[in-house]
Amino acid sequence: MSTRPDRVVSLHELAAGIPDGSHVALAGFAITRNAVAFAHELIRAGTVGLSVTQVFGGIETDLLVAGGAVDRLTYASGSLDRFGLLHAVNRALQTGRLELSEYSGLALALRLHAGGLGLPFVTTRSMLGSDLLAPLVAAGQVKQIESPFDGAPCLALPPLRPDFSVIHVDVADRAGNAVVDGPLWSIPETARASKVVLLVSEEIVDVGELDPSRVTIPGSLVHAVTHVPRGGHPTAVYGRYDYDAGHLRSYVAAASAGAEEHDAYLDRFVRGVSTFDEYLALAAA
Amino acid sequence: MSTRPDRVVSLHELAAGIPDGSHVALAGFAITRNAVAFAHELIRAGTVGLSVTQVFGGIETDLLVAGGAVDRLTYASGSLDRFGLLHAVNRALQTGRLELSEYSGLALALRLHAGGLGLPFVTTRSMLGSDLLAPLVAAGQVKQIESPFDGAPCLALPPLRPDFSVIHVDVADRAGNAVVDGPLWSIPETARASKVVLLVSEEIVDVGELDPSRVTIPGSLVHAVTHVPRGGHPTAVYGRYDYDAGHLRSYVAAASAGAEEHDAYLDRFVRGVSTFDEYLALAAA
Amino acid sequence: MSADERWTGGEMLAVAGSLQVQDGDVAVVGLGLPQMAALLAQRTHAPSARLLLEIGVFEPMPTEPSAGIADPRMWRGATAFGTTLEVLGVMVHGGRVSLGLLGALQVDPWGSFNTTEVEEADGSRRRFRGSGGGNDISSNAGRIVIVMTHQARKFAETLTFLTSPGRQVGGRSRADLGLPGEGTCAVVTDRAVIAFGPDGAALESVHPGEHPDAVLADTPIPLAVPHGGTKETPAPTARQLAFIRNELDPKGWYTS
Amino acid sequence: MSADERWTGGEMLAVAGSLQVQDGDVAVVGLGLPQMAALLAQRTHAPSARLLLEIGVFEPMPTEPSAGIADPRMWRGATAFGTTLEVLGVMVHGGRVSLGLLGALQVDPWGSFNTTEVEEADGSRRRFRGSGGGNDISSNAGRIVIVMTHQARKFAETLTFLTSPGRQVGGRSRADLGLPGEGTCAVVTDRAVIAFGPDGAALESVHPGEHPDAVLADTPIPLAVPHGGTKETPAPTARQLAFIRNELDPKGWYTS
Repeated sequence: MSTRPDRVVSLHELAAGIPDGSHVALAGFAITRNAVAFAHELIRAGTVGLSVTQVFGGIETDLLVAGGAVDRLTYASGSLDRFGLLHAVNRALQTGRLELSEYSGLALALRLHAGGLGLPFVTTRSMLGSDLLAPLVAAGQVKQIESPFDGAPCLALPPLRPDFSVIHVDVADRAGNAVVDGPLWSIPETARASKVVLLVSEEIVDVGELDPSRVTIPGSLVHAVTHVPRGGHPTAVYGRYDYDAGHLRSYVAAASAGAEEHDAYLDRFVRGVSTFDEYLALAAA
Repeated sequence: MSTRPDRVVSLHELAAGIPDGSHVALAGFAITRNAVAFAHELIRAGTVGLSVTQVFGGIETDLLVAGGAVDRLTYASGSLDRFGLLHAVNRALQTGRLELSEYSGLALALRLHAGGLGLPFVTTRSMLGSDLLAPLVAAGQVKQIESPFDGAPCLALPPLRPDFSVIHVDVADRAGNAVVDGPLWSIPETARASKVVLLVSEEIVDVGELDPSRVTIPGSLVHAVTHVPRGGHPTAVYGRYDYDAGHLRSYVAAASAGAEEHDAYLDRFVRGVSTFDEYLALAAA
Repeated sequence: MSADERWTGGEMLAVAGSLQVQDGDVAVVGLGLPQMAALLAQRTHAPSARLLLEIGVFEPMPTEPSAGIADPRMWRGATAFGTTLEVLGVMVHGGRVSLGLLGALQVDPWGSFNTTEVEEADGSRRRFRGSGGGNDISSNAGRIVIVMTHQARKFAETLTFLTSPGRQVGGRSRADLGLPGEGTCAVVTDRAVIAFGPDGAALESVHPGEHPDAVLADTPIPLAVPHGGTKETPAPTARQLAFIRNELDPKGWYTS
Repeated sequence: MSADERWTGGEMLAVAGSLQVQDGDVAVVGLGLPQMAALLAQRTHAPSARLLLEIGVFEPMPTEPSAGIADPRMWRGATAFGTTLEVLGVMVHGGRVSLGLLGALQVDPWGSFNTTEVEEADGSRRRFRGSGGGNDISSNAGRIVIVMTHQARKFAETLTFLTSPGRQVGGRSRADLGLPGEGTCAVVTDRAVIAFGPDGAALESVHPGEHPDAVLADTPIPLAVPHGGTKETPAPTARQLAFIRNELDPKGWYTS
């Protein structure tokens, strides 16, 4: 009889599989559904030199930048909504420590979409006339072209294929078929574009327990899945838990105070613990 | 307080809103989830001169062609799976009564995708080297280009924006938010591409009764929805009813015997009844 | 800050912003005051206006204040959840959105605006959020309304960063650039409504208690006086204020 | 038709086709005999082969015969349902499919094939299904196996319609055309296995009871004899036949 693969690994194994210098796509959105447990583990692993792509940057990317793991960022925006900005990201951009490729949200989602489908390139009207355009054209990441059909000016963008993506999901089966509840923003495109798809899941079930009509990311695309309940804390996971407003406020207070204060936060909450459960206990204290 | 639109209409109203000569996209697949009730109603309405787009042609398109409603077909393939071919479509193509634009499945789905997103054009490697290419190039529907990034040969295709699409769904709320269970093939792309989206639904519920995570076609895209239980007969609707093998066999027997025999089928099962319920009763007899 | 003590500047801004929403609009809204303005419009004069959020939310009807578009409270009552490609792609880039209601750090004389970074007094740049879907919305929606607090430094002949194109850029019209839609049609602040048209900006109205000259002095871009003169913005009604204070923003996160 | 009365030609075809599936293959399969071959492989030597259907079905494990890929019976056991853009786009065009297992009306010397229309004796054209995803799969998958009954008219120097490119078209290689993947690597019929390589076609094996000369006479395209000679295809095992007769096709829809 045919068999189903078992793709369940530990969080440690999942993070350890990402070499220094990799291109990692993240799929949280501001204060929602960030792969925080993964970001913590990667910081503890001492991984460096990453290129990170995230359409709408959130705390996972800010943590990785604060932890010194990231050399290059590709994004369309980043914030913690009303709680504040991505201070580590912004500081690193202002000091030039972080190299930036900046797009509109749709343009970056389209690059991931093209990466997933193996399209030669994609086209859009977004970004025409804006200051986003010149640096992307200079870097060869965008070409100004005309439609071969009606001659209209438009932009061509090449496919984007990150080495890895890490996505926080609600339920996955052991073969990596995963359900994401609520709004999906660029999650499907991020998964499809990536050469290796890694999932952090609130719940893990056996193959056959999920309704296939509800699967957001088919296991056919997934390489490994790990089980971390509440792994998105302090961000919200729709239908499961709210963001932790108090923790977000103290995070932003530390992050906005300066690099040293931000590092003290990491020393306490990330490097000072060895598992995400320890962090959750500390954060709840 | 803000209000939700009520988009529920009768099948008669839905079909009557489609003028002669319209471009109508259909979204059934061979023997599954065809908008058969709609096709019957359009034949009874005497609508003519349609341009029909359907990625994977099924009985709905074969019926419309047999009924003389269609002048032009854009598709990637058509069949009734093991039950046989689309005999009315094939006969009309062979006699030249039906004008054809023929694509690969992905290429046509990408044209609809681009139509939905308003992309200036889309690109693919599919169809390179095939006989599908020359007539499309001659008709200006495809351009052979090179990637502006790596010079690789590829094809550019313009967006496709049908005037209407008619889609058979499982459950819709009164504002047109609709759930499609099971595989989705090109249903989302067909809906998104169309200027007017019309739904035929097995069930209708009030706004607020659907889980928004389960909605396949957002009501924001939908113009009208009509309630026709078993409206896909004799095709299958996943999780609700099987295809009617006996009816499909008798359909193919009539359709393959010739235009007269096919017309006799329409006289009996379509023109000979005034509602889809009458047809269902007749088919069950 | 408010020139009238019966309401705050934020309340006046939310009310004036809401008046830019027309019944039947399909609107994409950004974080903060734009949310407030859109929700207030929906509860008052524009009940059939429909909202979209770039995170992938269709037609939410939130009933409590939220921390932004990534706060699940903001998605309550949504009829459908989907992807960014559906909202910024199908709805916005596909030409199905009539209104973008957005915040800005800085606006130029043609309604182009900056949400990316500002220049400090010492010449250094301070970075904010970036574009997100803001550029897509301003590039493709039917019309754009900017909602922001009024400070002289937010109006500039040349932007520190042009995140979102307005009615023209560098002397080139939207059509010439390849962009559909009208572009920015109004900047609503806590002091005034500035209308943008093909010929540039005009001081459409000042809020109750404000004098046009004082507003002009704090708005260092060319501002015409519209045909018929600068009007007074309608004062907030008790009903509007009640909605804001009791339902939309009881903690005063955005409008205090 | 079968040269051996212990099994039908369809059964032999399904078995020989199944042997082309490697354990670990990610395979997109077409209607009919390709389905049979793929499912048989999954039940025997290739348990970790995974199937995809262009209708938007991931990894089905059907347990009863079906009327084609649009028959919900064929989707049973699927782990995920999705769209054609996910299967033909992300999986196939995105380079994640190692094998396409497809039917054909007509094959040329380089493994290009026709699923669109055939020419009748009177010169008229008789139309069949068209490409569907067949062109996408043959243009983008790692390798292609064609499964069809053996008739001389199905092998032609020039196709009536080239729906799907093989190893070269009009003297141009796949790479030159811009296509990834190897193209057609085998045509499996109810009489023989014809291997396709960069130099063209070769008569890899004939099925038990067949003589190579008889097969060559009914295969009017250039066919080399492989290094080591034409072999005999392994006979169906009792286990393979039992699977076909008891589970995959008890009514003999495809293999009778």
